[in-house]
Amino acid sequence: MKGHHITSRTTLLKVFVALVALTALTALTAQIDIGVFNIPLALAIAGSKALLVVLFFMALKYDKPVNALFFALGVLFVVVFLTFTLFDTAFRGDLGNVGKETIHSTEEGAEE
Amino acid sequence: MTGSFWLPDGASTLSPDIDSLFYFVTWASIILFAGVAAAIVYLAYRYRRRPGAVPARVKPSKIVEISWVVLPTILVLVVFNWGFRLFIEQSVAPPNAYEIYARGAMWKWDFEYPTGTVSTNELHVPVDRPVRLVMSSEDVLHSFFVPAFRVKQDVLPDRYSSVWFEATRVDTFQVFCTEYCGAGHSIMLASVITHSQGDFEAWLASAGVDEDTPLPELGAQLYQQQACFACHSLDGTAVIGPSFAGLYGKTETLDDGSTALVDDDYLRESIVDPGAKIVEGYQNVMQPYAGLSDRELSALIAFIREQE
Amino acid sequence: MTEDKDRNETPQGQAAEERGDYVTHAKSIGSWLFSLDHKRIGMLYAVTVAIAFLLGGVFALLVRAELLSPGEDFLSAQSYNQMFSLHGIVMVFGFIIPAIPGFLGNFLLPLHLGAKDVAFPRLNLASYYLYLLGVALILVAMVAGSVDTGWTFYTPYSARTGPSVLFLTMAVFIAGFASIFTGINFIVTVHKMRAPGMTWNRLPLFVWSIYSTSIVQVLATPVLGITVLLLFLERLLHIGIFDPALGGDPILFQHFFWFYSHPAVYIMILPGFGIVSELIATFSRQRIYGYMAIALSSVAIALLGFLVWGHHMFVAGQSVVSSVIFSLITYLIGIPSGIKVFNWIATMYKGSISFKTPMLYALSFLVLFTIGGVTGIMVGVLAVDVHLHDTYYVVGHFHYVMVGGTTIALLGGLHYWWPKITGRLYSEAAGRLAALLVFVGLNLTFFTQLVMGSRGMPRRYNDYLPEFTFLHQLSTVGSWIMGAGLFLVAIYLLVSLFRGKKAGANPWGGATLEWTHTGPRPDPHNFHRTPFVTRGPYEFDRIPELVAAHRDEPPPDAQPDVHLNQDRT
Amino acid sequence: MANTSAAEQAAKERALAHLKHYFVSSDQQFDAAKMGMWLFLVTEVLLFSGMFVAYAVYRVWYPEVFAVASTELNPWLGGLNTVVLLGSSLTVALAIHAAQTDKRRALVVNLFVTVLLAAAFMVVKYFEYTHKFHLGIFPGEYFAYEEMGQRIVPIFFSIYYVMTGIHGVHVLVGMGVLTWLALRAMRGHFHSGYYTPVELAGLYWHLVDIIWIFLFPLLYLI
Repeated sequence: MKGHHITSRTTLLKVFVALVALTALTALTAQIDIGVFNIPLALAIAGSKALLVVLFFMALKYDKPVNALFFALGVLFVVVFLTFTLFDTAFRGDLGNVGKETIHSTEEGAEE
Repeated sequence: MTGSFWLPDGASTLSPDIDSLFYFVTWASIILFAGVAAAIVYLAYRYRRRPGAVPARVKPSKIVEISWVVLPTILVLVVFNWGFRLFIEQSVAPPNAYEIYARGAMWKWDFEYPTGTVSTNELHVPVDRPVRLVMSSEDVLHSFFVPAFRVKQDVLPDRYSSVWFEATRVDTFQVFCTEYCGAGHSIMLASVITHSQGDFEAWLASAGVDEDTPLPELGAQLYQQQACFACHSLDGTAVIGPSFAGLYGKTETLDDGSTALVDDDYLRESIVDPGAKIVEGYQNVMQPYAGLSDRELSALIAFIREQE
Repeated sequence: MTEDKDRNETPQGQAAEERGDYVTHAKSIGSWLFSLDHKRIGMLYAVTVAIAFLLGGVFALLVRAELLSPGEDFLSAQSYNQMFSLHGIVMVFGFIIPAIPGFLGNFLLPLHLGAKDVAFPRLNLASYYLYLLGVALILVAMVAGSVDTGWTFYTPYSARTGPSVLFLTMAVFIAGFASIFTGINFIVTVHKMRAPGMTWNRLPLFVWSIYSTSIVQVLATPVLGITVLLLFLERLLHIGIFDPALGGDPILFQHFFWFYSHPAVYIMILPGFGIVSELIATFSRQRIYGYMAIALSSVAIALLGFLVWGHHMFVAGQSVVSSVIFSLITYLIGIPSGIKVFNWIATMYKGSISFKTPMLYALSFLVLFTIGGVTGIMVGVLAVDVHLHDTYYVVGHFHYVMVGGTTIALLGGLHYWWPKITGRLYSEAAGRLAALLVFVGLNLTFFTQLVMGSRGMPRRYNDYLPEFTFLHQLSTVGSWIMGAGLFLVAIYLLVSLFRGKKAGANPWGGATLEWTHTGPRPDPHNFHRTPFVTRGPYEFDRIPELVAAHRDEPPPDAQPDVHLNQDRT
Repeated sequence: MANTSAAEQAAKERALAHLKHYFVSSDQQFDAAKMGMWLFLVTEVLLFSGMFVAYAVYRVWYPEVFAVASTELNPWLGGLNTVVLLGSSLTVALAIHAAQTDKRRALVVNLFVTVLLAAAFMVVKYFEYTHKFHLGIFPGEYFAYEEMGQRIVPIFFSIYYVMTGIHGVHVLVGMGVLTWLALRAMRGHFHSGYYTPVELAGLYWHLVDIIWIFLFPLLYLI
């Protein structure tokens, strides 16, 4: 059929090997504790794996750009949902009109 | 309720600023609305369909389009900035504020003073002095709202939320619960009573204990103060709890089928630990009133005994 | 008023008469209930949405009647709470979200695009039956010891009240899928099914608004799905994510709920904008002023609508930082709505305005939506919202926007497309009287609520302090007048079904394809020849000679399979 | 050259058999179906986003409790499951490749291998769940596992169960769809002219894999 891109099998195999390698990488880097960079690194590796799957396995790279736009919009709104909710929970009790800690944890803290 | 057409009389230090912002936005809205309405009426009349009249082509001009994007943006950002500065003042209590703990429960408010005395549904505060309420809820979400002070803050279970105000005159102000909390949401009312500094101290000292009032009379006060009326009527109609009329001496059938004679011990237990015995047909929603002193308990029982 | 008779004979071949139009070509019940024709599915939606509106309206009248006097008139506190909850749930999930996209969107989108049908007709029918199942489950929740949590079902109260919240969550979950599938269907239809020549800047503004609504439906409704699922699990397995007793946070539920529910209010109003654009243009017989401004402001509202949900929670206990951010962005979203109102008014300039019933509804939309908009700006101010939150001021605000905005626009659209849907004309006098009644009743009901609210009357109260009695009585009388107006609308529309005059193909002189290219009622596959579009949607001055000279046929040199929408994504 | 154009012609006729009357060309129909699928995948992403937000919120509040609680999960089983799902993603991509190049046998085999790998994934999940139930780790209120304290740990496991549970449901649905497609493929329904259902099922399956790619590190590793 004209216009349908067929990804060659070798590219598919190469992408698969890359994905397994990245999985091994993320498993290893999780053992060594690098403090605050743990989560961003894990997310970066997972993000790159996801990108590989989206671009090659799902052939978004060769597909119509509007599908890529929709998928990007979806991911953008997940990020918006995450950051705006964290604006609240991470800064809760910033000006003292709401308690920073829950009552239970303050009582627990007081007991120890 | 005196006050202007839109707002009740303000009685806190911040209410004049909030009112002026409210009126600014109201007047800006009225002017905008009048402009829109006038334009519609004029255009509708001027260009009404007349036989043979062919509408002329109008070339949309960029300047007009830009102007009614930029002008509202400026107006709106001015209002935002004004509101933002006031909101910061509302959120941060002055350091020397007098702290009172407030507890919202299903359909009543308890206010606990630093001296330990607990007053229900009546918040006594000194005038011309900042007061900070540190609030928490014992069950679901509630919200502490005093229209006269223009303050409101949701009361959360398991997390302290606070609200502050400084009353500017001696009076009694209405308190509402404004976060839906079930059947008694609309009767979960309280009142803020402001006193001069001297009267406040006098009230605080006496509020703890009063030996002289006879038991049934004290019981009647408690019936109001503790908001028993919210669930127990005196005229026999069942509200949320059984009615007190003719309750004393009756044998009640409980929800597990057994029966119990309503005597002093039954009443005392039902007040301190309501969940123990539930009368058939009623739900187990009553809050335990563990904070009452023995004298207050016997006063309540004396009051109930008198109800035929 | 001169009827526009001269130009409504469109180039219809003889074939249409024998086969009959989309209504007459098949009569059996099955041909209606299982039809894949987008117009018939639109009719199924219309009937169910009307029933939901009637039900929601009855609940509203009961709520207002109970509030006629302080104290308990005929509803106990418990049943009053159930009544206002059901009013909210049935109106939001049963009427206002599915109404315009399901009824007018389904009927008109393919016609406006020049397409034969929507992209996925079977998915379209499945969406209708999912919506029907959702409404049925809401009724089951009503009968099975109904819900008293309000349509917002905040935890921890919704996690501990009666068991019928489970039915409610299932109903909303299922009705949510109907909304998602309709959104997907419409987006693909607009992208893929446009007639040749129908470029993006020749789309009618109704299509732009339905397209923006579909974006919001697709991006927001899944989060309602997960919210309702988590509430369902909260009640069944006590998973504790929203339950403070187990360390959960009830405000997190409010974030989840409002992440869907604020975009949902744009799902409600955007289609209303689309209808008003069509009405103002056609009845002023003038090209829309700032076409691209209105079209892009719809998309801007759809996307910005996801960044503002926190303005429902200024006093709910969220951090001051997030309140400030949400309030700032809330203002930016007020601007596109303002642009639209100004552009509509500018469209009337130098036009030739006729005051048929649809135009009366469009003009009252402009007035009422402006009040709704400015009161929205008021509750968006941080400091003032502290006083106004959860009072009747907010109730007045959102009813001005939802009833004064969407419902009035829907009524305008209903009257405008009534001849195209039923082939009949309704009685113009009754239409104008009903429009007046609705306008007066609406203002009486909700303006008094604005005043009550700023004076400190909290919402969701079945009993109130004596000083609010007069305003409550005014509001209740207003609700009767509005109810009477809406009832009158139902009567004369039903009467016109049987005794209304036969309508021509283009009684209002509209310029969009459903007026210029189909008969009094469109036939099953909409168009005999896929129209070749050479002009914008509101070029009234170019209609007469174009239709007369058949220049709407594809030019001889155009290759047979020239499909302009092929190369454009 | 002649035979390729003949094959091209044959594929065109077979494709036209599936063309709906309201579409203009089968390419338009295929693109419409794919766009619809991508939009559906966006709704799936947003469905799971709710749970990732809940995870992030509680992780920000109680980082150390989450770190301790995640040590209870066995990273080896998680890693194995990740590789299994990546493998199934590969085989479903190969299946699409086979459909596009008219290799019916390879299409059927790849689809069945994908279903088998998915089944393996669910079996590993089954062992993980029973191991936890055995220890008394139940969601929310029924949490009865002393070592790690009672307060926030149940919330971690509630989020774990909700995330992996909903993901598991999506895997089961995927298995059902892929099995149905494999049976149709055996009857020769799919060929280079018409393989849309295989393409759409493949897209759906890749997304289920992507969700697990994010679940694995967040729950098991950090």
